[in-house]
Amino acid sequence: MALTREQIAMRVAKEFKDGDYVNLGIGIPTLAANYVPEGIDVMLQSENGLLGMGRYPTEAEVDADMINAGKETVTAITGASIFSSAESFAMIRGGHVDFTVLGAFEVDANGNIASWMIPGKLVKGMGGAMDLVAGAKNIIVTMTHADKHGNSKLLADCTLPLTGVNCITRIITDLAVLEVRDGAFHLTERAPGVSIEEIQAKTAGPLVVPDSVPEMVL
Amino acid sequence: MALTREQIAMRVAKEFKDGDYVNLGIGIPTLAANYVPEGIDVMLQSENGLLGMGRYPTEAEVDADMINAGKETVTAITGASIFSSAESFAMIRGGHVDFTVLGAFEVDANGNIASWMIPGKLVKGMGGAMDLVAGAKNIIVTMTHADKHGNSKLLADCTLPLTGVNCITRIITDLAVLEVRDGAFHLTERAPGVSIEEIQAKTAGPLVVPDSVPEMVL
Amino acid sequence: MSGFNKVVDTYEQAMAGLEDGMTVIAGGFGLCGIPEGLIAQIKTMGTRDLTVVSNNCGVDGFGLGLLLEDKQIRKMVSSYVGENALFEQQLLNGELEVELTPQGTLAEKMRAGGAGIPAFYTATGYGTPVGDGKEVREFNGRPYILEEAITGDFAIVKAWKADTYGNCIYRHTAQNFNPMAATAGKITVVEVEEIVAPGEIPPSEIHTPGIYVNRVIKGSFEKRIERKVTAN
Amino acid sequence: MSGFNKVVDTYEQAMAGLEDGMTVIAGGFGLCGIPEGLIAQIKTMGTRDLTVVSNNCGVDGFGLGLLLEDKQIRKMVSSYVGENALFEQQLLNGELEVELTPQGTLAEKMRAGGAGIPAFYTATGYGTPVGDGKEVREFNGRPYILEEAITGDFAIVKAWKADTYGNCIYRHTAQNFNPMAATAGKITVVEVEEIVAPGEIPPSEIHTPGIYVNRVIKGSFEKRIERKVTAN
Repeated sequence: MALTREQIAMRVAKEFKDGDYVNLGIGIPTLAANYVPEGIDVMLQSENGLLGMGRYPTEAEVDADMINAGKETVTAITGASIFSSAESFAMIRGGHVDFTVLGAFEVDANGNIASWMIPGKLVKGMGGAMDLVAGAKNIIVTMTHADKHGNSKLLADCTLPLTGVNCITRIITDLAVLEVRDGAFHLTERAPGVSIEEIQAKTAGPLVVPDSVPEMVL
Repeated sequence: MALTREQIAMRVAKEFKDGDYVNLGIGIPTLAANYVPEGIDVMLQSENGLLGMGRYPTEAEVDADMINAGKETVTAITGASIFSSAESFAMIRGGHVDFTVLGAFEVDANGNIASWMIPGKLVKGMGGAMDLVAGAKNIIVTMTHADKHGNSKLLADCTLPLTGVNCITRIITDLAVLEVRDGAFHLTERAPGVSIEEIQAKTAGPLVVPDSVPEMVL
Repeated sequence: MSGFNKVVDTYEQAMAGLEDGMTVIAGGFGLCGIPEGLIAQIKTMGTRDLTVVSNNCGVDGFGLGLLLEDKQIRKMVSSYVGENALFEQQLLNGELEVELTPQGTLAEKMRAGGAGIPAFYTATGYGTPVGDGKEVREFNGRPYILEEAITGDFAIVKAWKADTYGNCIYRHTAQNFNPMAATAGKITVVEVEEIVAPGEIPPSEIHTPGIYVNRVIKGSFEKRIERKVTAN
Repeated sequence: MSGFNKVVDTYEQAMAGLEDGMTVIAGGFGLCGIPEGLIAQIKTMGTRDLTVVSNNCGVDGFGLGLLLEDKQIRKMVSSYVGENALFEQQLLNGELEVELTPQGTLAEKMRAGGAGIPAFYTATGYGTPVGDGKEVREFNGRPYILEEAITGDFAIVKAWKADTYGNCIYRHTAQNFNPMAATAGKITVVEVEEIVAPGEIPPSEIHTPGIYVNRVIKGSFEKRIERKVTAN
């Protein structure tokens, strides 16, 4: 069975190590914060200038001056720091954020990612995504393995305008966990009950399948 | 009569306008702070990270964590700000400091300045001088017109390694006030009792002398 | 210290000198930490053909979105502009030009503009449409692109408190782009919630030293929230 | 949040991993705001062939000057090194190399190193010996030189207070180069006067966010004054 959004987020959260500074993109990546394993603490960086992002506020706590990068009202944890956008991206660009998790339209076998622009559709902008993919030490892309028409999002070469080149090393989809290296997708885990054949069928780019591909533990 | 150090400082201080942010180098420039005219306020920037440098501390006020760019104990005025060296030089390099006053070994008719290195002598470093001459909106050089052997310090071309190029527009010496433009020194004022002939004799670079050269008012 | 008193009493004084065709750098992220009254004053003045540098362009009817209503903006330099229909319409009509700039590059361009750094290299945008036509150079085996600094004729900034010398502090994440914007204007105008006496903000807690600030005005703020989300 | 507790108990732990030939970036201006105990620990360890990046090199017998006594420093990157006789002697003997760097360029190189900016242009040093061999480029008709970022294997930093997560504030002008140094080390070690609980330093008053900091140690400081000058 293909994973749900929540299950993808659960699998993402297993990547975190205690003490990681993590930037989570909008959507599935944000959900991962709900599934951080027991005994593991991560600190969330929000690129508008907040390190140590907390939960959503209660009605009484709502403060227009306290928002996250998705422009949602938010709180700060005890021990948070708040700073300018230049400082925030100095952190990101300088490789101080341990993990970035973000969505994508396409990833290719060279680790290129397209996530911000579909020609012909109105372009809203890249926000901080290009900085994040250029700067983070580890990047995890979360997305469905194929689009709603069944077209693979894991390609030999991205067809859409890129967000970054040669920067994606790990992908967690609804079907599988894959590493990107040496010009190919390397299958390392499959979703429970998902066959290797299905993953092969939905991976357009070169796919390396080892002899044994364990099921994910969620 | 050639001006004393204090008199040079007095003449420098007359350049200040109310509301100027000023960086004063070590020596005569620092003395200028003592002669700021009535009704004029300037705020002193110290490049180690202090805007609003105050007087020297009393014995009780001495604090090892509060020093100026000359590494002397100092105080801050009410309304001062304190920041990092990167911020301090962002201010300087970015042209936010209105006035820099500094000494020099030589200045030439193209506005080049040499102030930090005498070949054969041990080189201690340029500190912030190169940043200051590259960044300030207005720079005033204060120095004696000639060295103790009588050699002019106002040259056609500097002979010593430079601190900055094409950046000096105004010089106040013990003998005269001069503007530097169009490849020449333009005499605008002379020290009380100093003859034009003496200034001419002690200016090695091209000197333009207008019909009338008023005496300085101190 | 009257020469250092940056306080002005009216919005007319605050934005005096703004002319058609100028570049305005604005602080704020979404609707958070925006100089509401200064934007309204630009609308009142009717200044046109502006280039506005700001991470976003507000929403329909609020923030910088107000300046779209009378087509006062010719060009936006932003990282994300997806929040208003008028923007979309003017963009499609060709009445408005947009230069999309990665958020971190935008922040750094403003900082560089204020800091006398004319250009810098960054990996951000290399190999993407953002890098098109820009110089590529390798450092330690990695390719980077050259990005140039941004400065503005005006910078409009929203701070929490300023003293009369223009020393500013920002509140929570309303800081965002404001400190960099403050450094990058030929004339920097700061709209604040409170004006305090010099010395009230401890020197080492000041976010923006007054040397960057030309004018300070006390505003009143609606502080509209773009996405109110609360815990269950 | 045990994973974020950066506090170490001993100087051995604080400087663990420092090896011969490494680059160490040190905060401080003269003797103001220097990590006294971390410098002493490097002397104790006897690590050699170090490249030390710091605005100054202390004085004879104090600060970074201590590392000259056993010739632990191979190269200094500084803006001003005129305060000690041992430095002078080792320089003249050819035992020590010095790369003089303008003070503002040095600060910016550290910041750039921490911020993922591999190089930037500055007017500082153009046409002087500092510009020799560096690329010159014009922007808006003015020539600038290209300067590259600095990073260190270690950064040693002196802060006033840090919380256990490594969030730091600096006291008065002891701030100086410390915040930039903190960003530019592969391993950043901060020596502080006081360790406080997370939350004690208000989020917007933090000078150095803990993300840059790997280890925090409580030190005790002599705080020697280089030039005590008092008012009459």
